[in-house]
Amino acid sequence: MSRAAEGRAGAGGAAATIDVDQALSLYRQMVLIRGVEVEIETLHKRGRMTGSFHSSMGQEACAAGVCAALRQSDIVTSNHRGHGHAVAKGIPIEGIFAELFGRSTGVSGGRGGSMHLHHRESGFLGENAIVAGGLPWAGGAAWARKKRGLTDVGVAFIGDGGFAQGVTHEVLLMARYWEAPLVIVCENNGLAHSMASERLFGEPGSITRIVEATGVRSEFVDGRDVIAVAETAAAMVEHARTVGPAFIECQVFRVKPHSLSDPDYRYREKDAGQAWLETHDPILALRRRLGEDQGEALDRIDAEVAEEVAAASAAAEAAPQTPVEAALENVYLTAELNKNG
Amino acid sequence: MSRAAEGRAGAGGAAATIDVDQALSLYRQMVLIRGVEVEIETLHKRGRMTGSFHSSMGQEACAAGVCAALRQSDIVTSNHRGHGHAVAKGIPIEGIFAELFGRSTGVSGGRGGSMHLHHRESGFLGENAIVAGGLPWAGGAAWARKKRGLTDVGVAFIGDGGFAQGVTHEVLLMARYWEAPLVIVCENNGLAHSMASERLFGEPGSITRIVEATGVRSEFVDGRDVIAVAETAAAMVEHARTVGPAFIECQVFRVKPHSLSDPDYRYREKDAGQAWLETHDPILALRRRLGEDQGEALDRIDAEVAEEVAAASAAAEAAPQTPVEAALENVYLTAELNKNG
Amino acid sequence: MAELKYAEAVRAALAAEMQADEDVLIMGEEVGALGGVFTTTKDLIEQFGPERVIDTPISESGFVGWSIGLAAEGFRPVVEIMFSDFVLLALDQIINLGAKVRFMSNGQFNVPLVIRMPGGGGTNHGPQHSQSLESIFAQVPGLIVAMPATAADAYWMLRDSIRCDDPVIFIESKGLYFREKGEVDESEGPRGFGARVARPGTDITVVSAARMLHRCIEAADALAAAGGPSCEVIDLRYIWPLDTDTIAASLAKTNKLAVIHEPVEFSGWGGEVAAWAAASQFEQLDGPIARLGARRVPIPFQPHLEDEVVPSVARIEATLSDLHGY
Amino acid sequence: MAELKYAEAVRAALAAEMQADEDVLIMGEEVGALGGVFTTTKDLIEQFGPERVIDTPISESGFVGWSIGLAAEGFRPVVEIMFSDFVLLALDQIINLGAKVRFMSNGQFNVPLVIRMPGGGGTNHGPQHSQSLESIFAQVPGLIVAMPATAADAYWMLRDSIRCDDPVIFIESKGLYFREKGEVDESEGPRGFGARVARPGTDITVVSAARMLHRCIEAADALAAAGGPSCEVIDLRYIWPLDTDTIAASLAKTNKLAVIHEPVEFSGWGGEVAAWAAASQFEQLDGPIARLGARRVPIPFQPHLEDEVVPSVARIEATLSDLHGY
Ligand SMILES: Cc1ncc(C[n+]2csc(CCOP(=O)(O)OP(=O)(O)O)c2C)c(N)n1
Ligand SMILES: Cc1ncc(C[n+]2csc(CCOP(=O)(O)OP(=O)(O)O)c2C)c(N)n1
Ligand SMILES: [Mg+2]
Ligand SMILES: [Mg+2]
Repeated sequence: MSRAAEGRAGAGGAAATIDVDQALSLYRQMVLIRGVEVEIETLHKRGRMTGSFHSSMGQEACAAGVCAALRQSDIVTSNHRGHGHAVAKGIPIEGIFAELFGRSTGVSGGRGGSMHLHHRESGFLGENAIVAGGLPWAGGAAWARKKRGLTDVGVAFIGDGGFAQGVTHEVLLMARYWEAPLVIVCENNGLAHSMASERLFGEPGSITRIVEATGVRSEFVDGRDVIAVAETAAAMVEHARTVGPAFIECQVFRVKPHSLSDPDYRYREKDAGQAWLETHDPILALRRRLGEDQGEALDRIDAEVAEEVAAASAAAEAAPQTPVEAALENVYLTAELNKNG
Repeated sequence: MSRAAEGRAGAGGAAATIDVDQALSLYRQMVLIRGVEVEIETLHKRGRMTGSFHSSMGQEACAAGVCAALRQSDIVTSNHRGHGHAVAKGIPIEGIFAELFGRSTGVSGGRGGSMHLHHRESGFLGENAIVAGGLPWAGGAAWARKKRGLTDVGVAFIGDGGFAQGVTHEVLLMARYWEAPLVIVCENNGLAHSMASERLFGEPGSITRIVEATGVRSEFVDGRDVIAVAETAAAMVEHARTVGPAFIECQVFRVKPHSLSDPDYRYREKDAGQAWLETHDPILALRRRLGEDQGEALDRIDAEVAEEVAAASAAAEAAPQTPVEAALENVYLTAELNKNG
Repeated sequence: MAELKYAEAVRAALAAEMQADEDVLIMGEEVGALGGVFTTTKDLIEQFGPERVIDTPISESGFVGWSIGLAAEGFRPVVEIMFSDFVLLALDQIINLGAKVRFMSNGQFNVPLVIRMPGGGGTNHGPQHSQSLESIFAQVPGLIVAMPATAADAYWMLRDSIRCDDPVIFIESKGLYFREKGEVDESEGPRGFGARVARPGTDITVVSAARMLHRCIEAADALAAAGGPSCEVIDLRYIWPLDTDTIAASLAKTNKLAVIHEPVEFSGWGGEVAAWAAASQFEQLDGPIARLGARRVPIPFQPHLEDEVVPSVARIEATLSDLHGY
Repeated sequence: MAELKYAEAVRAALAAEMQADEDVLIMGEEVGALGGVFTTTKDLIEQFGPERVIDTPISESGFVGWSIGLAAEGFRPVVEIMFSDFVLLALDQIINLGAKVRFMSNGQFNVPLVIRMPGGGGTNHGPQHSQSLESIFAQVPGLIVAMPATAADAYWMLRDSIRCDDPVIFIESKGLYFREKGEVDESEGPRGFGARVARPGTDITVVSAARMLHRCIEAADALAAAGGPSCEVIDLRYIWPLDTDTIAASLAKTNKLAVIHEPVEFSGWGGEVAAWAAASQFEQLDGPIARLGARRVPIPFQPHLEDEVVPSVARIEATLSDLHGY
């Protein structure tokens, strides 16, 4: 493979290419996301974490590819399945682990857990445990940047299920109307919990067509291919920065059950996730594409990430539990109002 | 003009024709709606009615044309600008006047007024003062009929402004998903109060394109032409009866200010309504189309309707005011719960 | 007859009413193949088919409104909102239409609809999955607000609610689904709207409901064991209609009143109970009316923090002790 | 300085804050060219331009959420909900996000947002345009609930609210827009969260707010004129935070308490006031706590029916007389 990995022209049209360094960086992000999710699952299974947990395993290419198009000052909102987005946007992973452990060193002070990661410094405004609930915030925040004369964009991740929420359509129309620099990324993993997205919207790409008809620029991309995602995202983010809103439907696959305790065998083949991963793992796909040449570099990344994850997880767990008084803090900024907790 | 008025093929495709009797009947409906609206406006201006009032003057062809495709057992839901729909669906107009007068003989017992007409017997489930609020009800009720093995359809009227409400999209997707016999009729009168529909959605027909992309069968029709509306509605109602949901965008014009007290000169030409009516009045258009031949028949209809309206209005006003005790009635069906009023 | 867990009792009630009346439908997210995230509709789709056990998209406003349409046509939909927090998306349909359409239509329509939802905390789901919203519904004309505390009530109150001709907000305590269990006697009949004395006592009348009822009983038992006051704990079962007769009868004996609930204390339904007593039972009161609800802050996900926010057994005990000491 | 109508005072406050702070934005349906259906934003778009006076589509959930995003970025949006009834469409965004995001993010964000809405009745708009929903907001952690009763408070409380760093639900009484007027002195400063004695008296403390305040004063005047009790009427101004100090001070003098409000009485915020008093002012009370709110039925559109539902002057008088006679 040549130094410049052959980029498939993103639907964005620009014949962008991704060079090997960028490809390695995408690889690192995916491995890091995977590592974080696997560690969390392990910790849960060992009873060292509580709270809910929705693994993004298998969907790493979407988070990594999209966030590769962003600057730190760009903003991201996410949903219940947001660890990958948080990692890709650059939240320190120790802060993520600590939040899930319920430690005061957690990014949200340890009171929210898995579905409530917020890290303003990284431009990660926050997850939201209400399906599609973060979309209007993303729109308003992105628009705020534009109003301030900045060129930042907002990216809002939702799932296919989130496309059924009315507020999604409200935000699409408002973003178009106000020309907000907003990119909505719909991770179509084929399922909203047990509800097949094909039943509701039609085959993959159908959501893209609906959005296209509103006049918002829309692309459908294969979310197993991190380079395709990165290129499409680059084009759409550029569109948002300079023109107006954009929409990406990213076809991915949910490897794990909906959440930790989900009996997914009730609605799909028991080993559907594992079977898919064996043939479609986006991490392995990039490995293959980068070829033998990069084998050593990739192995080094794997090792470094493994160490990073282990260290962060251990440090997070060692931090003190959030003290009870914290339950009553930070409800209001107005000092005199906090007394009423 | 020949006995069979030349019908423009409705977008529905069926080369339906409307004969003169049907045309006369459409004419009567339009004149009746106009007569009711004008009478209400007069009564308000004379201080004999209170409450809000949104005139449908100029939009008569949509109500008359759509409801001509319906049976009595078919159902209709409507919005704040619903007198025309109510009349066209066959609510006794005395009951409408009485409701607006706040009489106990009003269709809703005189407690709701202009935006709360309900008449189950006529299949008129009800207006709703919440923009797009009646849509899910229409969907569920139409689907209920299908579940019972009936072939009734539901028609839900909304305005262009209603298309911005998230719930509209939720209902569109659900109707498609459940193949509900629902026809959504979007009366695009160019304005949601002062908000130009072109700003939000694009030129007329844009809403149709968005809906089309969801897979719901959609047509755009000129709402000044009652025959075109009737034909399109016939095709779409037939589609709903036999296949699944359908959508009509009907281009109309709001002649009057948004409501009685609306200072519409603040956002459009002072005489925009009157100017439009002079050139585009759907009633006059049908008159012209039916030609000299029918002049006498049309005059007779005008006279009959005028008399009917005057009589109904007078009878309604003469009825007793809703007694105060009625304020506490009919909250629950469960008898023992009404005591808690 | 059978000892059932609270979640099983809900499921059994659904199955029984589905069996008894073809017009009963189940709707909601994940109620079908999955059987509900709390197993309350497990296997019902196999038994009654997808025409009657209906998976919905994630469109709370849309499908709740849709169910109002079904109900007004004579079906008896039982709609599940996966977590009560999500009902905020559907409040327009519930409050502006479902609760009012009978009034607005002057009785032309009624809405035999049950909206089931797991409320409250106890499962570490965090601030957007743990709220107690019954105080909102209690004030809405046209609604009934049911809150079963026991497996038997989960069963009978749900059956009663499905047979009710008016809309019922049926709030299950998610913290009780698998922790609470009890005998459910299928040969019993409807139980009505009345409250119930869950634990007899003589010194203090403690009014509570749902998950907090069990904490009140625990606190009362602990106080009794420690030689403290004898508390009569009343399980309201329904927040509206409110059975003031049962409270009054108890108060006539104890002359002291405490109200304990899981929703935020400020402007919660406990204020209603206290205000009712302060207005109509003034002569009976030998002391201030004690009240304890959640602090006015969101619900954190960790158990030890949640217990700082919603009434813990320890804080309930302290509240009752203080009142006894008055 | 100037005598303004309540609606004019709202408008003047908006203009003053728009002038003072470039980050203040106005958003809502019809706030632009039309100037608001109650004229509260009249001519502001001419003065401040469409970049700052922003017409929104009829997407309450969407634009309220959008404004949360603007606020979290440091703008100070003042969002108008055309009638408070429509806020039910936006409650998820308000309660699950706007009110909680400061807590959920551990203080990383704050939401300096004002959501204005005309509440209550008095204009014959019928059951979906006349509700009083403040009791819902009062119980939501993270929110402030402001309810001005006078033109001066409409002005100052709105200015204070816009300067507040936390989300404020600002409920205007649509029945007062053109009926209530008063002096607004621009040279005054912030007024704080405290309640205010609107009419001094010695026999009964009457707690009220917003539109009902005026009915309470009218009733109190009538009673005084007829040789009845001397009522001290307190204007709460804010439902949350609740200024219990002012009520306690009055109660120390009168020893009798009545709470009168426009929302449904059952589970309304009046219960909170009564429950607070029954818990902490028990020693002060020389009689039952009287409470009057709307009956638990929807609001009919005709004035004579509405007065049967929400507290009328006559029923307030009767309530206060009864209490005096205790
Ligand atoms: C308003 C709301 N309704 C329901 C839920 C429960 N819920 C959480 S995730 C989920 C499925 C979401 O599907 P999708 O958006 O496709 O995301 P995915 O889980 O597939 O990543 C549901 C129904 C919720 N959190 N919020
Ligand atoms: C949820 C909601 N938001 C706002 C309003 C106030 N309102 C009543 S009618 C209207 C405009 C509706 O426009 P459209 O749907 O196009 O109907 P039209 O009035 O043009 O017939 C608005 C904003 C309302 N009744 N309900
Ligand atoms: Mg999905
Ligand atoms: Mg319109």
